[in-house]
Amino acid sequence: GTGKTRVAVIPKGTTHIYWKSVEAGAKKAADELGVEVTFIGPQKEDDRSQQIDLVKNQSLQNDAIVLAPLDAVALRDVVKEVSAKKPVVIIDSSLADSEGFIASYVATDNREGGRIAARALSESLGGKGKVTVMRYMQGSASTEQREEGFFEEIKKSPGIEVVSSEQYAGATASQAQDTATNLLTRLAEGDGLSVQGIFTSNQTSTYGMLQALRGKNLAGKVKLVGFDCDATFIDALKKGEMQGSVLQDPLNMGYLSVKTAVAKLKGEKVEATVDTGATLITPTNLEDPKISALIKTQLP
Amino acid sequence: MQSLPPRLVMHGIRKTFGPTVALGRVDLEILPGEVHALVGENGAGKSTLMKVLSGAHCPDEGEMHFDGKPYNPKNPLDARSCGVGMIYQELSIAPHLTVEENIVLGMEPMKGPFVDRKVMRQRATEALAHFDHPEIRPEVRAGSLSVSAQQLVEIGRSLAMGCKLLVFDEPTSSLAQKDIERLFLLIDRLKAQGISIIYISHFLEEVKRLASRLTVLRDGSVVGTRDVATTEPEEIVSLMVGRDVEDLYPRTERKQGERILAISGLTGNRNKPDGASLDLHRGEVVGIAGLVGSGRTELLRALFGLDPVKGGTVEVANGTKGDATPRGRWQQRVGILSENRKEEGLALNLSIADNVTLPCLERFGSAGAVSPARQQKATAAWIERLGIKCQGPAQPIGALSGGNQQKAAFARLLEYNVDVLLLDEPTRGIDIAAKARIYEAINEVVTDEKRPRAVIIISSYLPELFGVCDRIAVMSQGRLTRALPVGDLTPHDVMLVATGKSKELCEHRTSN
Amino acid sequence: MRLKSILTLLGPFIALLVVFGIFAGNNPRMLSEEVLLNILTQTVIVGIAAIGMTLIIISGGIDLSVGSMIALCGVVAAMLITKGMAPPLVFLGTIAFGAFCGFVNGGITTGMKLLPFIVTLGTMQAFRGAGKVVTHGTPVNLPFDVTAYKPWMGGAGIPIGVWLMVALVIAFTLVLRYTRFGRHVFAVGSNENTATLCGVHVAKTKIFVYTIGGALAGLSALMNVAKSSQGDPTTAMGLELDIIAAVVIGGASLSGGEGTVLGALIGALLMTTIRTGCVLNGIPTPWTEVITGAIIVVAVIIDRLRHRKA
Amino acid sequence: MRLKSILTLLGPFIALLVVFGIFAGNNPRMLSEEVLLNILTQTVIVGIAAIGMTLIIISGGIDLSVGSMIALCGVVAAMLITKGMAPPLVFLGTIAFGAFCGFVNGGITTGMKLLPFIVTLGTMQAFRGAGKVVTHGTPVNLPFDVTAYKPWMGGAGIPIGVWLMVALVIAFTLVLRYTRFGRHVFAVGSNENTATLCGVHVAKTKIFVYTIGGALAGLSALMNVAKSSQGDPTTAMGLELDIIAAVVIGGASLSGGEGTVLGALIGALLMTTIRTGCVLNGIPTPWTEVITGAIIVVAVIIDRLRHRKA
Ligand SMILES: Nc1ncnc2c1ncn2[C@@H]1O[C@H](COP(=O)(O)OP(=O)(O)OP(=O)(O)O)[C@@H](O)[C@H]1O
Ligand SMILES: Nc1ncnc2c1ncn2[C@@H]1O[C@H](COP(=O)(O)OP(=O)(O)OP(=O)(O)O)[C@@H](O)[C@H]1O
Ligand SMILES: [Mg+2]
Ligand SMILES: [Mg+2]
Repeated sequence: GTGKTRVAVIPKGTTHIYWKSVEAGAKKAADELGVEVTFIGPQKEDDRSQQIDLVKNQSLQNDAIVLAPLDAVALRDVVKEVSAKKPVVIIDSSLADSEGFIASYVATDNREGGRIAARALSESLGGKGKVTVMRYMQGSASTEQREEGFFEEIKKSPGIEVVSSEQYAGATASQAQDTATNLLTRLAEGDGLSVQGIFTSNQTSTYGMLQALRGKNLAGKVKLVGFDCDATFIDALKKGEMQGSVLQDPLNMGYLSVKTAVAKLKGEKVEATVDTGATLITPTNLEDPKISALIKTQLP
Repeated sequence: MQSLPPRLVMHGIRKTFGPTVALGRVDLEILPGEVHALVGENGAGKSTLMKVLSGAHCPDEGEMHFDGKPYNPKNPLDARSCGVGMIYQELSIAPHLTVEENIVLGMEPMKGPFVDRKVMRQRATEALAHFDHPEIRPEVRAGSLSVSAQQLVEIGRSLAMGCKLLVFDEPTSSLAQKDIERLFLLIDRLKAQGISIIYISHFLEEVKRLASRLTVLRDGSVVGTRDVATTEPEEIVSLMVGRDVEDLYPRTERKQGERILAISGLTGNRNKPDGASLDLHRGEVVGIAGLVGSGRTELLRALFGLDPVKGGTVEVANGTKGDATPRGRWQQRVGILSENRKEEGLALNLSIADNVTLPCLERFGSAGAVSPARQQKATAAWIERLGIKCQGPAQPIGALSGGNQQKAAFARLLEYNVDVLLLDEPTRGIDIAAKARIYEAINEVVTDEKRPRAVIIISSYLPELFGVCDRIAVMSQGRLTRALPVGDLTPHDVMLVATGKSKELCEHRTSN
Repeated sequence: MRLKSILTLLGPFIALLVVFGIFAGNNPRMLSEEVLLNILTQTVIVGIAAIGMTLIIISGGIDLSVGSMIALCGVVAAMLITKGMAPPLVFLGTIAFGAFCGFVNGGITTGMKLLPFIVTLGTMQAFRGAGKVVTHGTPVNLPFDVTAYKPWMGGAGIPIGVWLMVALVIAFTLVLRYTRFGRHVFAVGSNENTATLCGVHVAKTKIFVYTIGGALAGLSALMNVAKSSQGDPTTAMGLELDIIAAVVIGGASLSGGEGTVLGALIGALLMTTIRTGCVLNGIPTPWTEVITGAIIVVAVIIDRLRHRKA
Repeated sequence: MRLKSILTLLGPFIALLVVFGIFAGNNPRMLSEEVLLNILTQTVIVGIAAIGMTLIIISGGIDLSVGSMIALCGVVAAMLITKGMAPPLVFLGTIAFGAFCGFVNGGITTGMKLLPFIVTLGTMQAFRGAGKVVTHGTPVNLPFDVTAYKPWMGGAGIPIGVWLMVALVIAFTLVLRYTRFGRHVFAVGSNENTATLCGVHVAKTKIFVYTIGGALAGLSALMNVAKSSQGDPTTAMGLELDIIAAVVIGGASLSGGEGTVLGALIGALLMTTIRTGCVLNGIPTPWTEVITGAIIVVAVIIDRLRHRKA
């Protein structure tokens, strides 16, 4: 009730550092523009039904909504309903058939992220070998897009064969680690592995896989390309235990989303889609000032 | 004896449960080495008074002195360490623990950090030696024992701790005759050792046999303390009830009518019962005597379709159809009263009306509907006729005293209007006035002019069987004898058969 | 009895008013029609399932699989809809499927005389897995041209789902109080032995109760599909605990023989109110969890104290 | 008694062997030292917590908050470690904190005479929320130079955590069987009235049981931190149900008075074996859930049939 413009930013969850960066970006834009930002996520992460409720409740007391939808379809109706009165900017993951009513779509191109990862893994393997994918969780759209992008791109390397992509890591890093350990056992061959490369599609699954590899003394003996950022990943990259990780730019995403929302409120013209970019970090480009600045935004 | 200072003085003890005044300023004095009987109707407050004594309840007001010293037990452990032991009315056995662990529970002998199992075994063995029951072994799970054996274990628990005052709250209600006699001898021995004993019972014979003095409680107050030797039973009864009970076993003219139930060769899965046969006619009460554990309950359960049977037939001859399930038996107008009110007989948190009308809900509405108003109206009639003390038909039945619960359970059979009433220990643990009411009701149904009903009654209390029955059969280790007219029998004959010293009841007509 | 059962409802009802009052005191918008409507609508899914759970808990049982059941039934419903089936048939089919799942729970529990806690702990995983197997883990989206289900959980005015929930609460209150089946449910939960002794078909009653619980889970699943336009095999995870909490806050006893459908509804409303109130007052998400947990405990403590006095 | 309790363990043990045998038949790698070691290591977290849960269940209680407790204690542990505290102090601090959480559960349950089911349903949310509040929702990573915790759940040979679990199983088997406290736990669960009347401090015993349960949850949390090098407030979600399932499969009765720590360990091993076996045999994840659920139900059915015969 301060008379300021109010924008609600609704992430998918609040746990990952990723969302913290989105929040930081949103707050940065808020400070610059003199608006008030509320950052609030669903109580149970990955609960679509609750996120629908949350959008409804927040729309009552905010002028614009920035939403990272947990599902492309489930959130569609509520967004359509809300967008009749207030602009809605979609971030991170897309909403199906939403061109007509959303203000803008500000996101990483996840499919492209998967492609980048595939290229990095293929390159590190010299274009031939067997690779495995430990997926994140069933029903998570953004990771599924990354995985699809990965499969699409990896097909272009005829020397590379994907074996086993049926295991899902599960919601937490601890579960991911158990699944990864068991998966590695299954793929074991002599002292090493029957596969030469591994792709994991988000932070917790990459973290779990890395810990599992370290636990089995396989870290560094197999090429690992992951997704997202964590201090552990940087360390692993430096030690050669990881060959790359695809970073999104959540800070930028948060920043641009609020800017877009406020622009829309002011009646300015905004782009229908805004790509916030996906960047591959590798052991060799860590020192690059742009990269290290990007990394910095994603570490606690 | 009178010169000795009292072992225990309770003065002005008051205890309320919400609006219920269970005890209103009770005074009680117990001398060393005396057996003091405590009698009174159900709900008079006997158990509550004893629970105050044993530290299980905290009194609202009043003080206690034990051996001249102030005594304020905060919990049962406190009381036990002061030398007050108690055998509770409700069985209190931990079924998953062994007999020996139950006996030393709360006072385990220790060896370093561990329980000293050798001493434990020794104490348990000593305590059990009082009852000649070698089959109660210290290392078996208490839950696998029969109810009476569990009762003995509980008594053993109190003996094992060594105490100066021992309370027995209706200890004989689930004991066999042989064990009751052994318990009496044990009490005599304890008395001789100078241990004071408070003995609660609804049986005045037991009081006469054991106690030197008795105190009568009514509605939470003491109405008198008397010397047992000089007091007539009639006086005790009128003190307890507040009026005279003239005829405990009313019996009007009975006419044996047509046969209504024919049991033949009924055999249970564990050979209890073992080939039981019995004919039952309208207008008669047949009693089944026997020791605890002889399989009388199993006979009724098998008959009623509650337990599976191996062989034999049951025929109900009143033109009804139904199978050998409880539902089928009710449809054949056969009803049962369980010996175990709490566990089986009643749904304690449901209302009296629900409990009374549960088997015949279809009568209180059509097409699956039930009208609570009609349920309550029907129940109110029974409350009136049987004199059930309660706030009304909608009161949860668990809030009633034992005797009144039993009357309500009995009302269930009357409400259904059954032809055959199967009564398993219908008066266990209830007071003399309630007993009289139930005997009266039994007499009424079998002498009904239009439709005389038939009754099978199981009881471990022979005077009761001889008082209400027309014929008596005896069960011994699953085998049921012929049923003979009570006039042709003596309690002695029955005991001989029940204990297996004789195979069949034999008639010797005592001319009268 | 009537008075007593009204008193039993008083505790949770006061808790609801107090919680609502505190939130409204901080943010008067809580009192707006829109928010009230939101709270009602957002209670429907838990509310309808809680009706079934109330019956199950009164009968002395429990059903931990109801969340998974809602997910699985939602998947089934969405698949039927994408096949172009007419809405009445979809309703029928989904409810029947839910009833079947409940029947499985009830059948195993009574048939093998197992504790429902552990049986439904097992089926919870099995149903959840089954939903994922059928859909390969991805939600089944409704075609965009299907609009028949929208008014159930949204649109202008009070959604049909809210009316449905209210109607079901009334219906099952009457069933529990005024039918033979209802009295049998109480009898079975209060003392199974007594019920057997009195000729009640205990096994049948229990199986029927679980079946009804399943059918209502199916209905709840349909509302969830209507709300999110998809059948998602990963939805409603952990919802069983919300549902059970609602029933218990509403005065039911987990040892059976006690409980009211209306109480369960109040319990469910309480949970939604907390969640909505926290959001409207800008309380961060993790705090919402702490507060919800604390209120559950406080609500049962109040209930306990009230019982002690009475 | 001794023979009987061995027989009680036979059921779950046979179930374990059968399940293991089936998986090994399809993939002989199951028999390799590595896989066996994996199974053991992955059982540690559930196993240690299941020991505490066994005590709680024997005493007639239940603790739904244990998963949240593991997460919260893990956060506390990780924060202590990042503060540079020495490992023994970290262990002490975390276990003490877990014990405190358990004490809260036990205190509310016994103090207000509430059902533990509903109390721990509340604290489950409260603890979970607290963990997220403290960390602002992000996992607390251990510094890279901290290696003291690694050997507890990894490294060459058998990790210390496995030995710890085995030692605790032995210790608590002895405690339950041979100490006064242990016998009192059984007495309280078997018949609370009797225990009270015999002078057992029922409230103290129960509170102590929950406190031990909490302390063991703290230890379990430490193992989780050692394993994943982080304290994650969202970890172990739903783990309580795995833990309870392990205890019940191991022969404990949810109505109290019965259960063994060794049985719980076997139950926990069974769950890990299913999960590992499914991955090794390339069974897709959703099927793993269906199979786990089915095996839980089948295991208790077998147990039931065995009981019926005996
Ligand atoms: N825990 C309790 N809560 C509420 N009321 C109680 C409680 N215990 C006893 N009462 C009430 O106190 C009164 C006295 O009960 P008590 O058990 O002492 O009677 P009693 O003389 O032992 O009867 P009986 O011969 O049936 O054993 C009764 O009205 C009973 O309902
Ligand atoms: N549910 C049960 N499970 C196992 N054994 C039982 C069960 N009920 C009774 N028994 C056993 O069966 C035997 C018969 O017990 P019961 O007490 O029913 O005999 P009874 O002749 O009916 O005696 P009474 O009616 O005088 O108590 C006892 O040894 C008892 O331990
Ligand atoms: Mg008494
Ligand atoms: Mg009997």
